[in-house]
Amino acid sequence: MDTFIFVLVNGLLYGMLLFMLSSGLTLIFSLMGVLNFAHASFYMLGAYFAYQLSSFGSFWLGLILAPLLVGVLGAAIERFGLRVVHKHGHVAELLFTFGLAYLIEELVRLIWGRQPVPYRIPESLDFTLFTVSGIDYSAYRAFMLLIAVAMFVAVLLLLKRTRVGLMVQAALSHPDVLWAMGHNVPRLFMLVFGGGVALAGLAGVIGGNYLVTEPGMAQQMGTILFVIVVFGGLGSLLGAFLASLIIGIAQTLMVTMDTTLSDLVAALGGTAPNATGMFREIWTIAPSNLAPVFPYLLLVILLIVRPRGLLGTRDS
Amino acid sequence: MSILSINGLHKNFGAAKIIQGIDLNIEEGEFHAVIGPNGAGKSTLFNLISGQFSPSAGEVTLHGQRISGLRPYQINRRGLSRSFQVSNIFAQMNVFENLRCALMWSSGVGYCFWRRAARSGDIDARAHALMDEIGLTARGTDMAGNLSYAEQRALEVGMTIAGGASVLLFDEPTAGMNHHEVETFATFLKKIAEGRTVMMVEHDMNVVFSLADRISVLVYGQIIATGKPEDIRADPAVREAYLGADA
Amino acid sequence: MTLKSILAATVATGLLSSAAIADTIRIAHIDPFSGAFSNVGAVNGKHVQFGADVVNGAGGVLDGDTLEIVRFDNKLSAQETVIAFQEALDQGIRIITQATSSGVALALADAVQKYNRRNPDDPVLYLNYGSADPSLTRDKCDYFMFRFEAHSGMKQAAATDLIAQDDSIKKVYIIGQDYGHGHEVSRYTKEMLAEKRPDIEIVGDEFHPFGSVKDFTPYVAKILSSGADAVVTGNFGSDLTLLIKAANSAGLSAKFFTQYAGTFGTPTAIGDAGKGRVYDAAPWHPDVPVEQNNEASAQMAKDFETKYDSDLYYVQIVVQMQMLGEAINAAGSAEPAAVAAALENMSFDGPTGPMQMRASDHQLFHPLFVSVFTDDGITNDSEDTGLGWKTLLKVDADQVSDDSTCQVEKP
Amino acid sequence: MKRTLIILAALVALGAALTLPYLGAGRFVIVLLTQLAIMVTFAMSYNVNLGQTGLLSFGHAVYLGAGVFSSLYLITAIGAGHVALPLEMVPLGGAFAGFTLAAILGLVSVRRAGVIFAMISLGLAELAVAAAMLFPSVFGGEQGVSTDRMVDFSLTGLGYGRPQEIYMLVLVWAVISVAAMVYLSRTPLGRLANAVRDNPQRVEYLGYAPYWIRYIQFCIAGTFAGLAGSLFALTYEIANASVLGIHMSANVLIATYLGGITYVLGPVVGALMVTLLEINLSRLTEAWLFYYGLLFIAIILFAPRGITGLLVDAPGAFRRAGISGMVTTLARWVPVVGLIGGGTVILVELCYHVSNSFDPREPLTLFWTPVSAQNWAPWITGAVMMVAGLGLFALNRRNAAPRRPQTGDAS
Repeated sequence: MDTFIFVLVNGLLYGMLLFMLSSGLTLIFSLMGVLNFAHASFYMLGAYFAYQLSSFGSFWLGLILAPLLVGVLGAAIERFGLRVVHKHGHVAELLFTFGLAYLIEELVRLIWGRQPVPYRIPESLDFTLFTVSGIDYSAYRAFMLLIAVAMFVAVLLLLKRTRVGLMVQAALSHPDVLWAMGHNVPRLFMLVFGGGVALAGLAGVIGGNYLVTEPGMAQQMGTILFVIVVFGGLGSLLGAFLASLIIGIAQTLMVTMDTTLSDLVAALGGTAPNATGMFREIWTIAPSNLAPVFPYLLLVILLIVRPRGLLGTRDS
Repeated sequence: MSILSINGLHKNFGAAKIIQGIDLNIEEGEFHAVIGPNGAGKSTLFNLISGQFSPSAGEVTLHGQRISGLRPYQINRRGLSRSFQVSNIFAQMNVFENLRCALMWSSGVGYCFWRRAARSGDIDARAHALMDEIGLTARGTDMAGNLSYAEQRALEVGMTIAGGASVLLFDEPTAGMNHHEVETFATFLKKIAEGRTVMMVEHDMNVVFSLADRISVLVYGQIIATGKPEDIRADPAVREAYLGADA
Repeated sequence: MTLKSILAATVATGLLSSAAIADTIRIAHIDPFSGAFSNVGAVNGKHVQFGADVVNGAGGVLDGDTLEIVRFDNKLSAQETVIAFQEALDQGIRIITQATSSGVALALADAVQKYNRRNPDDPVLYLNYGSADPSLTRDKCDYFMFRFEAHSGMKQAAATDLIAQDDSIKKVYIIGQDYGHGHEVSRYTKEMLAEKRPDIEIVGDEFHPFGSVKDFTPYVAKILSSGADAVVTGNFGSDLTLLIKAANSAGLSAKFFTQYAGTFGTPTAIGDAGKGRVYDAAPWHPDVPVEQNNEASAQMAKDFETKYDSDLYYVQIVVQMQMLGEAINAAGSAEPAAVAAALENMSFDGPTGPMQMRASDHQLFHPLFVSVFTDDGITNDSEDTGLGWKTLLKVDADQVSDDSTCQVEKP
Repeated sequence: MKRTLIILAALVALGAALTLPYLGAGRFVIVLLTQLAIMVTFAMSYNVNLGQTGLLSFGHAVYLGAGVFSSLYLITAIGAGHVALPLEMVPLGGAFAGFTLAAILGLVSVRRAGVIFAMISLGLAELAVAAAMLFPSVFGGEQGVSTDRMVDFSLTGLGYGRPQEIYMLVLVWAVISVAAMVYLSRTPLGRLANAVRDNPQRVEYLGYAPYWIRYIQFCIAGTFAGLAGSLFALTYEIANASVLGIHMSANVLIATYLGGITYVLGPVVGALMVTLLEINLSRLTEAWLFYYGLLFIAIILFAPRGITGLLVDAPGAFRRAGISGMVTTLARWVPVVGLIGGGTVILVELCYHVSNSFDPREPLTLFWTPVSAQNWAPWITGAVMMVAGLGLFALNRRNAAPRRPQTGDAS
């Protein structure tokens, strides 16, 4: 039972990390119609920037500056790249970000080399916070959770209380409204793109040292973010939040499940079939083997029965 | 018997009741105009008839057969074709291709992928004839997206009539045209309408009163009057609700 | 324009096929030199080049001929590997070396085998410097293929020897990547422990997806609740470092028995998290020359570090080049058929001790060192981490066990 | 006139493709040509979805994979005498496998186009890859499935052991497939697919169900992808699950888009270019992936209709501009492209050399001059060229602005 709670809390943490990435992506996607393939690349850049800054000064310097740098870079890319492609349609935009992901990965390899960099958890947070039945819970993990919650609250406040936030909200449910209202839409797009990737950058800052900072980290995160965004529903931040948690927790929980089909047959009183021939593995696949594909399974099923996603306000 | 009949039609979007009980019979060969103020539900009515939406209650029958609830392509195959308020053409294809696509189903080529389109029956000849009819022969190889507005409207109508449908729905065919273009276009529509049943939504009252055999007035999702143009002009309820002082 | 010139260049390379130079013996090194796995290719490339330099520096082969390495980028794709193989053939190269990714290795082995069967008069020699998958010298063993490093089963045999000696270990948890190598490690561990220490309980036998787990904490929670005091894993790269980091952060104090913790980047990534509890079964670690008091191999490691500013990781690659040199000398020619015949039963006095090529399946037997990651009594640290490896158990070549029954067929 | 030119060019290309193997081209060139033929077929099939029907797929390699694995098994079955089919007809089996899979998955995929379709295709692709990894009994795991194409049962009596022979077979099938797909674009279905791509709603009001049009096109695309997979199986005789992975799907997407999706033969141009680049550029520089990414982005930014679009527009643009206009344009833009391009190459190569080469201290050869990356001079040269180029670019943009009114940002 304790293990179960530990795993649950851990799934929550993973889900929150996913949400830090998917929140920006969902804003960008809903507002601009661009499925940003390079989103995880900004996450990676956040980690590398933070590594570089923490080698100059402290981890805290990186925590503040790295997301800002990523945001500025993102805004510049929107201004000089995406905006140019915009007139060629969504496929071109999508492919642009696709190429961008490619390029950023090579750039990171170019600057920081091909090996993982030693980006480490700050010493001040590197201790055990509490222990549940022999399992330590580290302070850094609590810190990550704290940052994720703080970010969630900040984004909500930003959306509810500021003018830009209200504009974004209006645009999420009725994308045509903004044009009609004569706002400076290109600037808004730039802001949202910059802000969205800055959130991804922040996730990189706190996730990079918890996990590993290496050129492959963007690709590893990669497509699961799209799953969350599409699964949560277009235009719904709350949907993205729920989807992040569902996927985070489900994936974590599935790992602890080892029952295979032949176990099941045996439990029901039958004899497990003799595993021979093609597809014989079907009898020995446990949910823990399926954890990484589970999101995609969910995605395909959901898109077939409910294309607008969990809490989507409109079809794409 | 009426060729197209609408019985007790309702359509709600959530709490909004857009169409609130419409009964209307369109006779064979008739040119029927639907007028009404903005937001009266004219476009929704067309979308209900043509299959874009399915009604919340009531039904539409074509040739006596129920068509509400069918997909647009199924309704089209039963002989009802529509045009759109905003030109709805294949912008990346040339005029000839646009018309040829519109002709395909009625030429019986189906989803054929083993014969070249040009060799499929008399489809090319028919496309040329149609191009002549709508006056776009000179622009046959031009990209549809590059046509002038009026030409796009003509193409839109051409695609609507291409399949040989017996009932045509025109959704504001002259919207956005200048005065001169409207006049030419009205003549063109009159010619097109010969031998066919037409239902048309239109804002230009001159066009409506010069073309229509009968007129229905739609206000807040209900038909408040149906009748010959002169009766409608004289109807006090219509004058009050819609035509106002300028009629 | 570009298209044309590239095509022209392509055709030209093809037409220049027979322009082999007489006084160098060229060896094609096929590996990922670009893309996501280029780090692997680059490190291997340094070792292969270094091995050739060692041979050349000692006077070369035959009458002063030198070994030349020609690198081909396969981007870690099987079909690019086959294309690179054809290009190497075009250039008149008949000795190929490769090992990264068992999938690619098996594809190349397959291509080489087919080529040799279809061109019996002009065979190609395939030198594998260290694929983990046992099947290369099992069901896939081939007369023209030689493997110069112990496969995962042999390393696991050494690792389980140490586990068997450690009385504090009562419960073992096996975790590995869900593909061939991970399954082999699991199978071996279970078989060997059952034989060597039947009292040890296997409390977990887990496979996780290859390269896609970001957070190992749930797995660590499972290990914790199983009460294991040793974890056996065949993981490498980020799958290994993430596992150890997660274990450290959750307070798991079990010992880790690995095969790849000492190779490039991993000591850095593990760092203090692995101190005193990560064990590694490998043919080499930086302190081996010190422990063996072997001046020559210490010098070799130092030369490598001076040249490439990096630790020497894969001593077996150097061994491979040295043995190739000796085989060419023994055969008196660099013809693959002659070299293969010379290599087949060769004994070699390597930098870590005597080594023996097994004639039946062309698997090299060499000493293995099971060592612990520590800062206690270390002379040469690993990757400047301040931590290094200390041998706890040395298994000599003739003690290394492998139950392969494969028998190569002489053409 | 234009038509004859195209036909003439096609004939010349075909003639060259047919005769090249007999002009003494090496194995590499032949395998390269075979790979080109496979990629061309695959890219053409991809464009049946993307260019013709407007379906952006991230999982087209799944159907290629269906063809690959079914053909591998089919060839083995023919070799064992279980199936009486000549080797030349194997692609029919692959095509059937591709068709069957597309017919099943298409039912749930094509209900919507656009992003929903793209995401479903991505999800299905991930599932397919995962399934392939979970079932080593079918897909062979890491080592994959292999076969031997020399089955002693062929129509022509050829053994198909030599690369030239298999190349001829692949070429014949590739030409047939490309011709069939060009023909498809001229049929009523092909025309309707274009209509669905532009405006599915309108198509629905013309009596056609967009769903069925997409579905049939999707099945046809799957069929030819399966056929391409068969050709792959015949050429390489081995494959593991990576052939149906995202990398393969992304590659064909990039190739098709670079070639130009609005042209029927655009994918042919794209596949030729990308395959040649991938294989040859990587032999010139280790930074090829970087340049490749840059090229891709440049094409999206500046030439949305792809290379074919540039080729088609070029003669007209030259004619319009006249000699003097051309000279002015060239004088204006050649320095910009030269400076930015040259600067980029210098900086990128220097960076790569410092961060990734075997030995950063060794000089590297840049534009036929050996330079040392330890010096500041090359870095400054590169940076100055870059800045100057960007400055000129801005200047040109300003000068050009009045003649070329900026289109609004709105679509």
